Amino acid sequence: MSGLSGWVPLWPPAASAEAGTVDAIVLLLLGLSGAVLLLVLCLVAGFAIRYRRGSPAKRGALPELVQSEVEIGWTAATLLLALLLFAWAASAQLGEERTQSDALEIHVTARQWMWKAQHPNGAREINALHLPRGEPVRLLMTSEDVIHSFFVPAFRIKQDVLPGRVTQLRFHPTETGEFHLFCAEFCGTLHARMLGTVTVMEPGDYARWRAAQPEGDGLAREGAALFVSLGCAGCHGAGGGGSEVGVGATVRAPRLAGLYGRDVPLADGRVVRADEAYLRDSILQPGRDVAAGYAPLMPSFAGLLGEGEVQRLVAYLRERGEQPGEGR
Amino acid sequence: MSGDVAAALREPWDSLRRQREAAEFGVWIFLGSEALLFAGLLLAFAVNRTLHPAGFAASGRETDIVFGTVNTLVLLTSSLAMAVGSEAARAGLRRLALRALATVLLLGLTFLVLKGFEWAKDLREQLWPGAGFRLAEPGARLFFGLYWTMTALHALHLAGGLAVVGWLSWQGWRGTRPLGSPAFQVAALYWHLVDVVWILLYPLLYLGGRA
Amino acid sequence: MSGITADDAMAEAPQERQGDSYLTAETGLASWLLTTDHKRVALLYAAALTAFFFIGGAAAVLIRLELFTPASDLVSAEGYNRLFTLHGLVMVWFFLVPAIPNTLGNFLLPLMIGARDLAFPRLNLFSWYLFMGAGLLLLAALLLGGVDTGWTFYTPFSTGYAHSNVLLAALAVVLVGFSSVATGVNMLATVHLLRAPGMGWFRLPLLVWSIYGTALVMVLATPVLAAALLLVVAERAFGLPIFDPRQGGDPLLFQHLFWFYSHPAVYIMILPAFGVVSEIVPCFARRRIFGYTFMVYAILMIALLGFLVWGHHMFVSGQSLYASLVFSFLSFVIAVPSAIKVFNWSFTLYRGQISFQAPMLYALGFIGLFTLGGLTGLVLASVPVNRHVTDTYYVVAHFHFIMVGGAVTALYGGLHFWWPKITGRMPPDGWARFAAVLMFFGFSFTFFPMFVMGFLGMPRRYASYPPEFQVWHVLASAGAVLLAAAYLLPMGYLAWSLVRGRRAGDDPWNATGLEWRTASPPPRDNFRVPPIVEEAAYLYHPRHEGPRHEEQEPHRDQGGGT
Amino acid sequence: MSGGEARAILRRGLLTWAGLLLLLLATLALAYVPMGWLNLPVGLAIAAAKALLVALVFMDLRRRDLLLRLAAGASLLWIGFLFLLTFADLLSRP
Repeated sequence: MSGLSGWVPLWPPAASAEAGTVDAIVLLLLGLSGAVLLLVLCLVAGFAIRYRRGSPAKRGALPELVQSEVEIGWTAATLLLALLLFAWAASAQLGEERTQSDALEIHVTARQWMWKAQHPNGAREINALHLPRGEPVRLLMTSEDVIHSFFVPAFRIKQDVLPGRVTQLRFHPTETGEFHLFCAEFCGTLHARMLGTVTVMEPGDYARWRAAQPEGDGLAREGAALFVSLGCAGCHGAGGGGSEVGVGATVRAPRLAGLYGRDVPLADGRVVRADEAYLRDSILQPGRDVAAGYAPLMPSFAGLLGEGEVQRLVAYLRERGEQPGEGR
Repeated sequence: MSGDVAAALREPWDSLRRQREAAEFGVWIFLGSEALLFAGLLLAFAVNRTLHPAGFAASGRETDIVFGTVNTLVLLTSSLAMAVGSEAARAGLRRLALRALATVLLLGLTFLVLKGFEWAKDLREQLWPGAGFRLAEPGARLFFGLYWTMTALHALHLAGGLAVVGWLSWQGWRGTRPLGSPAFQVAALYWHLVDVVWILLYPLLYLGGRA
Repeated sequence: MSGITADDAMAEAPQERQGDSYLTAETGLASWLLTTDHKRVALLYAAALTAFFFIGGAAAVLIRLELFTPASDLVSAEGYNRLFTLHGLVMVWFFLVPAIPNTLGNFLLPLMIGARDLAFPRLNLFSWYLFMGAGLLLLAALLLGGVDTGWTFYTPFSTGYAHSNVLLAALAVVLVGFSSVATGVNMLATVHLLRAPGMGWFRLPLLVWSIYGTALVMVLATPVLAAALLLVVAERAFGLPIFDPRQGGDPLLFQHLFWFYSHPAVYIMILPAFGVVSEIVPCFARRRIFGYTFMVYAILMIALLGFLVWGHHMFVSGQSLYASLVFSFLSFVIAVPSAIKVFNWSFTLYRGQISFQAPMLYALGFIGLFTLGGLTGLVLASVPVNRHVTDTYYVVAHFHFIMVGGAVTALYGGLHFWWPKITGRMPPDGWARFAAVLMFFGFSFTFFPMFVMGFLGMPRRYASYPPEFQVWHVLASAGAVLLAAAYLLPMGYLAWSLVRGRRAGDDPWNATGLEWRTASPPPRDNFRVPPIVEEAAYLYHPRHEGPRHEEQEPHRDQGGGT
Repeated sequence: MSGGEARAILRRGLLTWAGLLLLLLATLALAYVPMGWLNLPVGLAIAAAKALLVALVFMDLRRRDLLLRLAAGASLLWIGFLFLLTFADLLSRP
């Protein structure tokens, strides 16, 4: 439903697939609420006028029908209606969760009072986000200080951005144009000025725009440089190939090539899937999930690395994951 | 005895039995709210322990088990003394009641003194989760953040209980408050709650990670 | 000031003073500041609450003035954050939570169940002193520069990044929490142990039931808020890491602890309002309440389910999808008891003899505004739509419709309904009706535009906003002027009625409750002769006949002195 | 007469106290027995037993009517709500 953007907009523009489902539910709820409100107002106003003091209407006892049977009836009806509404809303939400995994991944970092976005090819943006129309998008978001919230009204989406954790947001832009980006969780003095614009372009324009961006190294390539400069290679081997005892490394450290997506047996018997969160935690809190058969010797990098650097290392390790085995 | 009852009777009650019933009902509801206060802290403990099992196990080994166990013993004994004192007061056994209440005060102070020494020892061993914190495991700082908060709040509640019991026994001894007054049962129930909270804190703070 | 309407057929013989009323029984400041009379403590609370209502209201007026223009020009961004935090803190804890339970509840509970006083009179006064102590702490925080964390104190902002008097404000809220626990304990013990002979559980008036449900929620929810804020104090004042994400803390832990209290808190605010409306509607419709037992179980279900739905405040906060769906389901289920109550009020009007004095207008206004407020809650309970509307002005409109459109309207209605019993004077009905209608339209005019603006995407707690939202803000600010007038007007004519108002008899509205069986204002010990209860509540007409127009006599009072 | 009553009070108290000591020794000993994840539940179970003993005897709940026992136990149900739904979120996070 396009926005009634005449003189005064009464409905926000619908620029994403999610907007369709949300608007459908809202219209249903609007209709139902309007009906119930009308029913109550008619009952109250009707009875108030008809049975005002001194009016000739017939009083007498309440007819047997209107005793507790009616009460039980509408209670059950209200309960049923509530359950139906829940079922629809829940199924709509579950439907959105099952989107396909090959979405365009963009890393978003929020910090007190600005948004930073980084595209897979390294293009960086401040308080702005360019997206191609028609392609699903997955935002991997984290915060450098307090809780913020990524909110684009036109897409009907909002997701808090937490410090110390990666939160995800999937959506599917369907309309081109420029849309507001707000921070929706109170985050301090300039919370009201932590704004941005999301620009949705035709895929062709997007590709040209991205190519025109200063060719910052891809996240993964920058990650590889960091992997060496920070000394990770010293223990985990140059390509993350890991080091068996005595192969040019003073310390035994687990193989990292092909790690992403695999299940990792831990020292305390648990088995954990090596996803982004696991890679992040192992860098910042190595003592937490120690791989089975290894001593917890890795120093923690918490406080030494910014969020950006952690994201690059994680991107690098994920890329090593996609070509299993041939790393050194 | 009837002069005693009349002195203990308060507005708007007509019978002392009914007033005592209301006093106990009221204090039990208050103890329920105190339980929820400590439940809030225990939820923080449980959530952080689930997020950092290794850190909490390592920290559990750092707390001083001797102090913890002795303090539990002291508090259990004070609970015994309080129960005896409260029942003796209700039965009008003046000498037993006053001696039992004195024991409660003594044991309560002992607990606080031992707690003081324990805290001093913890500080010397750099267990305050600030700059010079000794342990490196993640989550250890959270364990000790909660360790200091929970033991401090418990000690505060215990000190409050000591003040109330002290004031009541002073009045009982001077005779300005009749022994039949429900206040003795109310103070006893509050004291037992402080003991029960410690009974729950003991395994969480001292026994974790010992195996 | 005509005020006197034609249909006051009652004779106006001045009541001779048998014994002194509680107002004149003892005089002097000490008799007020050291009183253990539940009626006087109620008036002490009423005075304190009115003061805080003005402080919170002033903050609201400044907020609405600031939002008149898109730019943040009246106050700085920092100043605006402190304004809405002050508005939230004062209005939630220092006005709405104690508003009905500690004034009307304190005054009426013993009277309605035939008791001389509350179970613990001195605890009642102590709770008022706790409340005043907390109020002073909050004023100190305000004078020292205010707080800028929002009334929600979210971490890690409140513990690590806020540079304002968070400690003072948190301690003030913990202290006022103890005052509300003390009130809860007092009310529960009174209802259980001090009911007059014959006053069975299912003869209790619904205001007593709603105060009972509120007391349960107060006692069981408030301590968890105290725990959450004490942990914030521990982390901020002593540097003990509990919520700090940089040291492994969970950013959602505080929100779980906070909302475990704060959602039941909104039921603390609305349940007493249900009770007041359930007293007013039958009296002015001259009909028995429709489905009394359903209304009682609805109150208890709301008090219980209120503790299971807090997660619907955290759908977008990073909470797991599974938990969000569980909370969403429970939030839909809790809509049912509220729906029962609204339908029952509506059907109480069926075949009644309805007269429209001021209390009835407030009650009917409540039913309309609360129904709209409740229905907009369904939108917020469904996860996908919540993702769009949470943290926007849609939510601001939703909770103001329930708390201000509901609870404050019912407070004013209750104040007018029991004003004769509290002060012995009748409120001037003409002015009172005008104030009720003015409040209804002033309120709707202020807060309905916020629904539209919120759905358009206007975020909460913004001092400056994109220009396209300005038209809605201007509408809301204009409405706020009307609303402010509607709140101030009753204070004027009610004060006037203290001196020049018509004297009220024992039972000016011909109601059936026990509180109308004693003098207005009642003597120090409430009843000259302890009442025996013979009837159920609300017997406004014989079982098998409707209320006849002229005589209001066939109604049977709940009981009286032998 | 009062001597006998005093002795009865002391005897019942000391008996319960002895029970509590036994439980304390048990939980202390069991803490050093490596049982993996079982250590915490066992420790809490023993603590619950001690708390129940204190509540029934020292706090005299065993001689009270149903209303007071409900008032005493009610808060446990609400603590259950708090833990249950918070862990519903914590344990099912991605």
